[in-house]
Amino acid sequence: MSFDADVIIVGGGLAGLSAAITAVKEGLSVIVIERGEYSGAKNVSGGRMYIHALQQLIPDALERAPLERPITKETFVFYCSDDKKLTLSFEEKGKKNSYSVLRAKFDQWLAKEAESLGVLISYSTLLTGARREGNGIVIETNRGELRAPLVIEADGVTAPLSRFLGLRRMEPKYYMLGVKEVLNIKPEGDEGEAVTIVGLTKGYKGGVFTYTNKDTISFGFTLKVDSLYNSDKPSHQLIEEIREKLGLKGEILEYSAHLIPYFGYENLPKLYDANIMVTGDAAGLLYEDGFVIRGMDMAIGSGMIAGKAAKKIKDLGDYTKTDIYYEMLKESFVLKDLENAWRSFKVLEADEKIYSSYPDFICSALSKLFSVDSNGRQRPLKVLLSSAKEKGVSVTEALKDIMEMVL
Amino acid sequence: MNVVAGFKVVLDDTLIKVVNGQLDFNVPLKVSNYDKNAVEEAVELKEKYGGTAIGVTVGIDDRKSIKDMLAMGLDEVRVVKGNYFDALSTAEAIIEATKDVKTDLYIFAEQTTDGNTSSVPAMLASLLDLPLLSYVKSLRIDGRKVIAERSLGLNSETLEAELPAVISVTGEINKPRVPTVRQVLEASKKPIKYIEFSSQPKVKIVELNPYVVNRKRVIIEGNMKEAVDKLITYLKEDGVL
Amino acid sequence: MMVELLKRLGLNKYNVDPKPHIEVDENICIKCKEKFCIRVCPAGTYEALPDGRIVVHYERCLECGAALVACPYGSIKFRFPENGISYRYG
Amino acid sequence: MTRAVVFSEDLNGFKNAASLAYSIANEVYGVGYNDVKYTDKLYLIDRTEEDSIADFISSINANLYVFGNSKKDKIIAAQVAGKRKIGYIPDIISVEVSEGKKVIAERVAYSGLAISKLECELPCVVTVSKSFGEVKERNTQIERVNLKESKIKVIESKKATSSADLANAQIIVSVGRGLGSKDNVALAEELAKILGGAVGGSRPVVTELGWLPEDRQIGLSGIKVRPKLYIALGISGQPQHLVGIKDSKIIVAVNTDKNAPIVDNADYVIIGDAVEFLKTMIERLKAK
Repeated sequence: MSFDADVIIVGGGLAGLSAAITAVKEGLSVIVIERGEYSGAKNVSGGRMYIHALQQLIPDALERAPLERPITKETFVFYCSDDKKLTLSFEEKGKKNSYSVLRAKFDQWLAKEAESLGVLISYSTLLTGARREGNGIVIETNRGELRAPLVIEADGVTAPLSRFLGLRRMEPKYYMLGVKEVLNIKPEGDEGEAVTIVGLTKGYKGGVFTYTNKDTISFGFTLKVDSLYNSDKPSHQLIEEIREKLGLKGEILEYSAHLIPYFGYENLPKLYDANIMVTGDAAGLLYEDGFVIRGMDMAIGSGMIAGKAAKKIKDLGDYTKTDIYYEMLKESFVLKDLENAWRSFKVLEADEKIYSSYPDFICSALSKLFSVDSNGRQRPLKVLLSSAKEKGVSVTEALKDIMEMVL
Repeated sequence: MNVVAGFKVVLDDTLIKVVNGQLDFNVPLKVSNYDKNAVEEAVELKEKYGGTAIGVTVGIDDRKSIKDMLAMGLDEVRVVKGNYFDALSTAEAIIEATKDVKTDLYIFAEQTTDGNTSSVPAMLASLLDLPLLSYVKSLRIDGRKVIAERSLGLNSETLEAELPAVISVTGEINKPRVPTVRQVLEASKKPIKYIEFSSQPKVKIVELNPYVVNRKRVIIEGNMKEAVDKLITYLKEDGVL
Repeated sequence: MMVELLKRLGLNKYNVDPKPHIEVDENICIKCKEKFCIRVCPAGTYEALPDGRIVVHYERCLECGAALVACPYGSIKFRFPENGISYRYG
Repeated sequence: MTRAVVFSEDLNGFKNAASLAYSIANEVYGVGYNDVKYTDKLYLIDRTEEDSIADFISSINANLYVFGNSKKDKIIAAQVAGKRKIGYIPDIISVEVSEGKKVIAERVAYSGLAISKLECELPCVVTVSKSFGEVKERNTQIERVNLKESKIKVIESKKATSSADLANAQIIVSVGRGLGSKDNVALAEELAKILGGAVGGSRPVVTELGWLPEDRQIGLSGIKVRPKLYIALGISGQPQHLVGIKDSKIIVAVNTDKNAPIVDNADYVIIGDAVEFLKTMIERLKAK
């Protein structure tokens, strides 16, 4: 069988382009197929990238990439019942660890970078099927077939390639739905803020976010798909109700939505198979530990590792040896971090209390601690215990959850 | 048979919006509507009669759009760069960019989606003193003659002219091909030539403002007979009935 | 002011495929009481008729992928469209 | 400003062009196939091919060349601009002359999204689609001219037959799912016939229900239309449909749902049943 390239990469987003750039630098011939009319056309992200991986990929990215704002302020807002609200804010001026991004713009830029390095990208090219043939993979598209001994899957959360090859079935419990609006509100100053809002979506597992971009604000929610099953209103109505409650004015510039992988380390899907390496969202590489949610640096990191692994596999001459990729992932921040976050992730994933009764409990306690009347004041611990009882929170369970989260 | 097809890279007009009373031009680029039909026709003629099919684009230089056109089967693309082009200087630029080509047929779309002036093919024909066949919906070559059918509103005409000639086509003329992945990949190897051209535009843009159609939103109530009578009265007042 | 769904969708660029990329199995939908799809889909793609059937407005689709997990009864056949949506912010 | 030349293949266009010419120039020459008396002088020509006419018009020395707005008018206008190597602004909706040296005109661009204000040094070529004031009959001096032979030969000319030429139709009766059934499309056809218009439809009606053939689909995935009257029957107004009808002069919507998006995007709205509307409208128009 004659091959069209050493590696075919399905998907021209962060993972695919990072894999392509790395593989080309390693001297491999690479073809990327992208179903959007440009890279980023089909992407939606909440909007924050931790940039360490990008800087590995493109060392001077900070000067050239179309990043929106450095996130220097982290705000958590807990909405409780009875008009109570708890806000925590942390600011670190000048910090350049993460940036808000808008993916349509960013991915197009990265695609240009890749093309200038010799990566061939075929846009508006939809994967319609895949099969094994001879010692390689045949990629079927709406524009004809391509063959390669090695395929890097970077086709996003729904992982069509894995599904076409029968390597994956999708289960609702492993996915969140993100619904987002870009609002025409120009934030002040040059630095950005990330706001995480909990408690506005009671009865659902998930939260609400806003990020400040250069000239706009990204706003949206991420909710577990199975918790939407029991919703009394459709998701498209929910988002508007939340926007109303937050009082976010400003014209809507874009309305978008995307599924988000929510597997957690121990439930990760199959990350490799003979001739195939799975990266980014397709590999379920989403990290959450209660403080940080990240997927983009995981996508870039896994893409780069797949690109390097491709070279090693080619040199070995045995394209079934994709376990090399998995071993490299385990040695990298990608799987190490995911593994470290697993305990926190499990708590967040399993426990609806995180999103409703815990905030209520804290608000109730704070309300009492900040109130004075003539009935006499109690010790803080007693206040906490009575609030816990009132809100049906078991203190031992809460402590256990906290331990799981932080230890 | 040497064919030159003009195509223009424009802002995607379906995405331009009015935001806070201003036009938001922060939108992706695309190849202007029907320009793909012009390119398709050029490639089909080349495939049928041999020779070359060369693309020319003036103004925005967008690599992706250029590669898309090459993938459709153009042999090469020439990109004219300069500050600002009006219709006349665009026509002059195209002549400059293809002066070394013994062109039999210049093919354009009937209009571009940004300016909608339909004027570049006519100007080019005038500048080169060549016959112009406009709004062509089908076309054949017979020796050194081009025979074309065109629609001008309510009239449909069959025209004939000697080559070389200039043609503008409508969207009906063909169905632009969707290149295969392999053609897309091969397009990366085809030549793209850049030509600098300092134009002397006669027409300058002074201002660009949003054009908002504010509908009247008159709700006509009453039973259907009364409503229809009211509607007919309104429509007559507006001079549309 | 809440902004109607269709107005929000109207902000997006769609290049609608001539053929639907989503199909539902009428026999399954007509018996389905919960209609999870309607609650999950952020684009209002699924609309229930009084008789229980589901109309698919595939041209509204945001290609989020939720259709692949929105129906526990396996009624929805979803593939990505050839053209469809192009986000400008993303 | 001294002299302007006016041309249009149709009378209305000629009058529109003359109205603009007289609002600016002292002396106006006309070029035409028929002896119309709206200009100081008229060159009565004997050929209809664009290049022959353009050749002749460019040989007349003038500061401003004003044309009507038909497809043919615009081709000739652009050819004149090309031959004389002067500026060209088609479809102008407003115009002023600055210091007697340049024209500042407005026109619609970007598929109807924007109005651009343009500046053009005189001499300059423009086309117009509306009147710029009354034109009166004049004591026109007529001169017959034999035009040069054309480079193009018209072998055949016929009237277009398709009643479904939506892109150019002046009146469109458009049907949506709300019409209920395919049988009712006949009523829409009947109304279109009475109005001298064409029938079109929304995407679901064409692609899902098959009530109309593919070439009648209006909207982003079909045809963009710009009639003077667009009657939307039982069409909710999906965004992709609305984009396709934005350039309509007047939009009428008949819909049972007053919250349908089409309601915000129409000039006249009747909240009611589309079939009942059709029957009543047909009856009323026939009675007249």
